[in-house]
Amino acid sequence: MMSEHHGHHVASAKQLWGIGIALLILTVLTVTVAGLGLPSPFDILMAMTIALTKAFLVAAFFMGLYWDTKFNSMLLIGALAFFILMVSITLLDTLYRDDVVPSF
Amino acid sequence: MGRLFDFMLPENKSPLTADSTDLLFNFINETSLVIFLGVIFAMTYFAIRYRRKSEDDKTPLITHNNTLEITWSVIPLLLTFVVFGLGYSGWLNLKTVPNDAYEIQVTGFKWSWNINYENGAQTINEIHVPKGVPIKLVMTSSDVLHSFFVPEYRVKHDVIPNRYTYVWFQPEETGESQIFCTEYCGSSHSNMLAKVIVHEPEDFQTWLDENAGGPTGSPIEQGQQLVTLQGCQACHSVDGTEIIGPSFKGIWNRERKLADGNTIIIDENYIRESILYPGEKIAEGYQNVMSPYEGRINDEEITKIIEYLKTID
Amino acid sequence: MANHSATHPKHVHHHFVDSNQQFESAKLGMWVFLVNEILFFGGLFCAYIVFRAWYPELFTQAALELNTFWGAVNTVVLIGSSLTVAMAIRSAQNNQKRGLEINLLITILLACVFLVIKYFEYEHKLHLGIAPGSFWNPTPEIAAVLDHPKANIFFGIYYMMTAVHGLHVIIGIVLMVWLYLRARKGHFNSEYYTPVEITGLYWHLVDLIWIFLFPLLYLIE
Amino acid sequence: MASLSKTENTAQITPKKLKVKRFVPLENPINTYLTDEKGIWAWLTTVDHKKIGLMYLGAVAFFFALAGFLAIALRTELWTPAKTFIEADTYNQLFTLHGAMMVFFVLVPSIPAALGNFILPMQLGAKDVAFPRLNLASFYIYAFGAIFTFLSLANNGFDTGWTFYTPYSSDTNSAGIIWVTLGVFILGFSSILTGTNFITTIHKLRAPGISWDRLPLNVWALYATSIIQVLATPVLAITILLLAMENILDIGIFDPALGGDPVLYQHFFWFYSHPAVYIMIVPGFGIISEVITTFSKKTIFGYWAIALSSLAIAFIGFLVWGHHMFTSGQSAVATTIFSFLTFLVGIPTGIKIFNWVATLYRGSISMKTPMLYVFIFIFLFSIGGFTGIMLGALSVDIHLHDTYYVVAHFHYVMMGGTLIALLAGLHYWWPKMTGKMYNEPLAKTAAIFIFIGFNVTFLPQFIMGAQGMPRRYYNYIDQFTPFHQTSTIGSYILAVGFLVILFYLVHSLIKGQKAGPNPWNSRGLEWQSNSPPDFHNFSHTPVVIHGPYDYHQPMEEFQLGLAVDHEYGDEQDKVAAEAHASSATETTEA
Ligand code: HEA
Ligand code: HEA
Ligand code: HEC
Ligand code: CUA
Ligand SMILES: [Cu+2]
Repeated sequence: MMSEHHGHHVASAKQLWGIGIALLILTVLTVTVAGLGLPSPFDILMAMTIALTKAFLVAAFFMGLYWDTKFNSMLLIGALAFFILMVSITLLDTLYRDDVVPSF
Repeated sequence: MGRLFDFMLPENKSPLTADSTDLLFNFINETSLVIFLGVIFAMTYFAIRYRRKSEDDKTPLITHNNTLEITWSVIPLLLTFVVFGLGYSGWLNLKTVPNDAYEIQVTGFKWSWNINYENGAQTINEIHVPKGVPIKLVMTSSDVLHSFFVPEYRVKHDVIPNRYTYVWFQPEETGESQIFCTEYCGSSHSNMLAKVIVHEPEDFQTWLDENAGGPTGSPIEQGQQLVTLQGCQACHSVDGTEIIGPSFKGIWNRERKLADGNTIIIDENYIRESILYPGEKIAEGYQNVMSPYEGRINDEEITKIIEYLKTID
Repeated sequence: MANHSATHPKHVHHHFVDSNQQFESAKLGMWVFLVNEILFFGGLFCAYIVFRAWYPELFTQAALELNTFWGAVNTVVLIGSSLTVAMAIRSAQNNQKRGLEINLLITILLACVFLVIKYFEYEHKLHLGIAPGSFWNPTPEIAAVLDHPKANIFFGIYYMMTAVHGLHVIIGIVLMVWLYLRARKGHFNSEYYTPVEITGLYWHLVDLIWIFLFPLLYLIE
Repeated sequence: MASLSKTENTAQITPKKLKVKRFVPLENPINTYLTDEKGIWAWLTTVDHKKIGLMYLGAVAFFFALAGFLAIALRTELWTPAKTFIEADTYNQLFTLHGAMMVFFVLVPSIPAALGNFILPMQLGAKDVAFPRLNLASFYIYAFGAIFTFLSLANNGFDTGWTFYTPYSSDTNSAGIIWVTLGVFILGFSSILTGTNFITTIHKLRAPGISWDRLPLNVWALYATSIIQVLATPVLAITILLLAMENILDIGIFDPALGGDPVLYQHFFWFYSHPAVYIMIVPGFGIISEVITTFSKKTIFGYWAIALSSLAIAFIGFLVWGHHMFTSGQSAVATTIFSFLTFLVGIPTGIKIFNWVATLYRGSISMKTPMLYVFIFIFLFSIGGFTGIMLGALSVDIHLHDTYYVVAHFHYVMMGGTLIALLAGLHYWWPKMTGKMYNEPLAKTAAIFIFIGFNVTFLPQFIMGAQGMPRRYYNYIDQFTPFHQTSTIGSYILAVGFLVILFYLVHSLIKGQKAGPNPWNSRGLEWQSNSPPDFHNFSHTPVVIHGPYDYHQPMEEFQLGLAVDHEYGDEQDKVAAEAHASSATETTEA
């Protein structure tokens, strides 16, 4: 009766192992891709895409967000949003220090 | 001119940089005053008009009113746009240095301002400038953050180690204006004062020529001037009074107890080290607040200072 | 108020209506706490990004001093431990006491392996004089490769990030040991496994952080 | 104004259909949370949110008195332009300690952790916060953080200003700075835990029937505050940690001498500390909303506007931190954007102020002490807010930055805003917390002293600030003497006001009259319990079928539908709960 509730999803062992193996493959992939030495913006883009995919897998399945209330996912996304906000606004300063006065 | 809140502001001695600021200062104050009085009036009026008459008073159910709420959201919003616009344009003006500005180098350090002119002239805590000419100060710090502020010109900027920042102004009358350090920088932050001294352009030129090339005279005389110019006197007296650092009076060949317990005799090497790397040997009973002069002073100058220090007793 | 425990199972605190409310609250609370963890590491990532944007060449250069192989091994180790934690929760949910214990033990073991590898990495760098802050004193060979004037800052950030992360791993180990001891006493079952669940969330977050630290610190070529 | 009287009837529910019984709080409760467990040990280990709230209140009052005492010392020193009675270094340590204590030990925990802890669960009809033990832990963490700060004093102290700007703070070789950064680091966790606890409590522990649109505005305010606490405080923690490492190890991120960037430190610091000013003021807004309805006996005007503006302030508050850095050398783009966004905070704040004033319209206004403080609040906070707008204006801030104008601004918002709101709340809930009344005439006298003293202290600071008087100055030039002296006199008047408060509150504890459950005839849920409440707040789980501001209905009818006469868990209650928890809540599900 408990497991019917959204908070108590029981993941199957197969599922969990599947995710674990996917994460392993992605790790190998990211190391290989890094070894290729892609040109500048693409290497970091690639590495981050893979890292984000891995993060998604962990959050959705290991942490169970996929089966959980939407609110918990919102919290995670919210935290990331504020992190991005913090970084991007700070970059507005640090990247444009030498710039002339903006004209608009 | 002649606005309600002018009494709050100091005299305006550089209209090109100060006017727009003053205008906006008054504008915000006046608009705020109107809204503020409105709020206070309404509040007081209601409090009297609707004071409780009995414990059984009935009150109506008024949950909201869209028209009113939109009004009092949109009007302030529009007002803030105006304020932002005015503030932005005034600030652009403060950032945009006129092309023909006369440049002067300023170095802030604990707790003085060292000023260098194009022809090698140096002053401490006094900026001499000509009247009616735009002046650009290129500023840096040799220790911690300081901030350069002249209220009468409405200009201010932080002074940062390893970086150059600037302010500009154009004084329109001769006389003196106060400079403050407005970024907290330690014990004598509030003594880090200086003056802008505005001359007629001709007088300024004469002054500049007279001081060209920095200190002059015998090595001892030059040493004496250097001690003044480098701001040593903010912390070291020559008459024996204790300020922040040990007095220079009778310093030569004196015994010195160090914070680590050792005792040494003050000689050339110790003085030299004390100037370049004051943190290496700390005199007992003093804080390690002297900033390293490494890179700010050369060997020749140090020698002259030492010659001078020998003579004080 | 005397009779209020009548409808309450033992593990349910008095101020909750039922077990489910308690479980949901604990999980929500943990998620809110994780938000705070993300922002905490966020500060470090922010410093990283700012300096990387300023000195990209420094980062490429300095990352060569980090050992990609061991970094990758540690990634695998942490992913493995995440998997075992997830399995531990599953065991608890299925009333498998033995499975729970074993999975927790493997997790603790993997976490320790992670720390040991990390220790050797640190050791190696300190040996070469690539030390944080005022201990920065690279050997001549290293200094020749790492001739960037701000190399110390890269390693300042590196040490801060990995040390703070390492600290989280240590806290995680302590929590797992505590869980293990409770599991042995049979405190957990399908009706009540909240501590396992929320410690699991914490552990996954530690893994998540590493998932980003690894490419950002080790994989810059 | 005719359109104002437009009414809506949708909120009215006929309680007759319900099988709920009237719950009447006792005039003379025998067993209260105060008598339930006795002895120091029981207090120190209690997990009761009410007791923890009181312990926080005591600690906050203690630190306020201490930091206030330091302020008096500061003002006394500033009586003359040169040395009056203390040395420059002492002065610098005093204002740092004054600022740091007032911010981290007083204002940040004051309303949420002290009053909020007490009131929030009661307003939700819950028995406690979601994590009572965590709540206690957060109190001890707070105490622990305080101890570190005092250790810092024993280790040469610290004189960096409460902002700890690098490289001054990272270069200083006083050991005190390490201790205090550790202290603030630890303190941050206390704040985070409180925030976490509140968010969970508000989501999961609402009594049946408290849907989001029946949440008291105080709860909305605390909710917004908790969000800021959880999102911003960790950044302070990491900043402070980096600062400590910078000081101990010279890792170089913030120190220009080592290649780092001091302006980056300022970004980090203000990313927390600007939102933190809203951590301080938003709970104050909550209190004002509660008090103003009770003492006008009238529904709040614009419930949703007030509730959502708290969230708006919390959100926009994260985007404006750079307005503390207009002269710091940050880039022009950033400066421009920060200035623009800064003004946007004024709009939701204005909405609140206008809505409060509109609530008074056609009310039945009783000028009891809490209400008096509300009026003082609106007066002083508006001045503080408007001068905030002044500081947000780019060109003007260049002139005013780091002068006494800023000092005056933040005292008007922090003391004139938060602290006055705290006093309003303290007087408002005092009967609930202690079961005793305080001396009304004395309370009003004290309020007037504080109002006058406050203005005499801080109005002159606006003028001298605009004239150019920099802050954190031990010596000043002669022309500012009259302003400083007026200000000093004002601070003495303030001190008298607070001493009066101290006197009559203590007196009330010993000899105060019995308050009864609901001396103000409030409709808030917390007032429908005994005073002081019993250990579990309500002897029954209330089922709420009215909003907290339904003053248009007679009290008798109102109470009738408020609570059921049985333990929650009874079948009958569940039926009632489900019937009326229309859009609510997780708690009603089985
Ligand atoms: C409780 C704390 C608190 C609060 C609520 C505020 C509120 C605001 N503050 Fe303040 N501030 C501080 C605490 C606070 N501040 C502190 C501690 C410092 C100094 C830190 C240090 O350096 O030590 C500081 C410094 C500070 C600065 C930096 C000054 C400088 O160092 O140069 C600025 C600049 O923009 C600023 C702006 C604002 C603004 C725009 C608001 C707004 O939120 C105000 C909004 C309110 C209103 C606007 C009034 C009500 C509105 C109406 C009646 C509607 C009509 C409105 C309009 C037409 C606009 N503050
Ligand atoms: C909550 C915030 C808060 C509060 C309430 C106050 C209250 C006061 N502050 Fe402070 N102040 C700050 C926050 C606050 N301050 C901050 C953040 C700074 C910046 C620091 C920095 O630059 O780094 C500052 C700086 C500051 C300065 C500037 C120093 C400088 O730049 O050189 C001055 C100077 O006048 C000052 C004065 C005062 C005065 C006179 C009071 C008075 O209102 C105090 C009145 C209180 C009392 C007199 C206490 C009396 C109590 C009792 C007798 C016991 C009764 C007890 C109970 C009722 C519980 N403060
Ligand atoms: C910020 C204040 C400050 C300034 C400016 C300053 N000093 Fe010092 N100085 C000190 C302090 C404090 C000490 C004692 C602590 C120490 O030994 O570092 C000291 C120590 C010394 C000593 C060692 C004296 C002794 O008796 O042991 C010498 C020599 C000296 N300073 C020379 C100078 C010279 C030359 C200048 C200017 C070029 C200068 N100082 C500028 C603060 C300062
Ligand atoms: Cu230099 Cu303050
Ligand atoms: Cu701010």
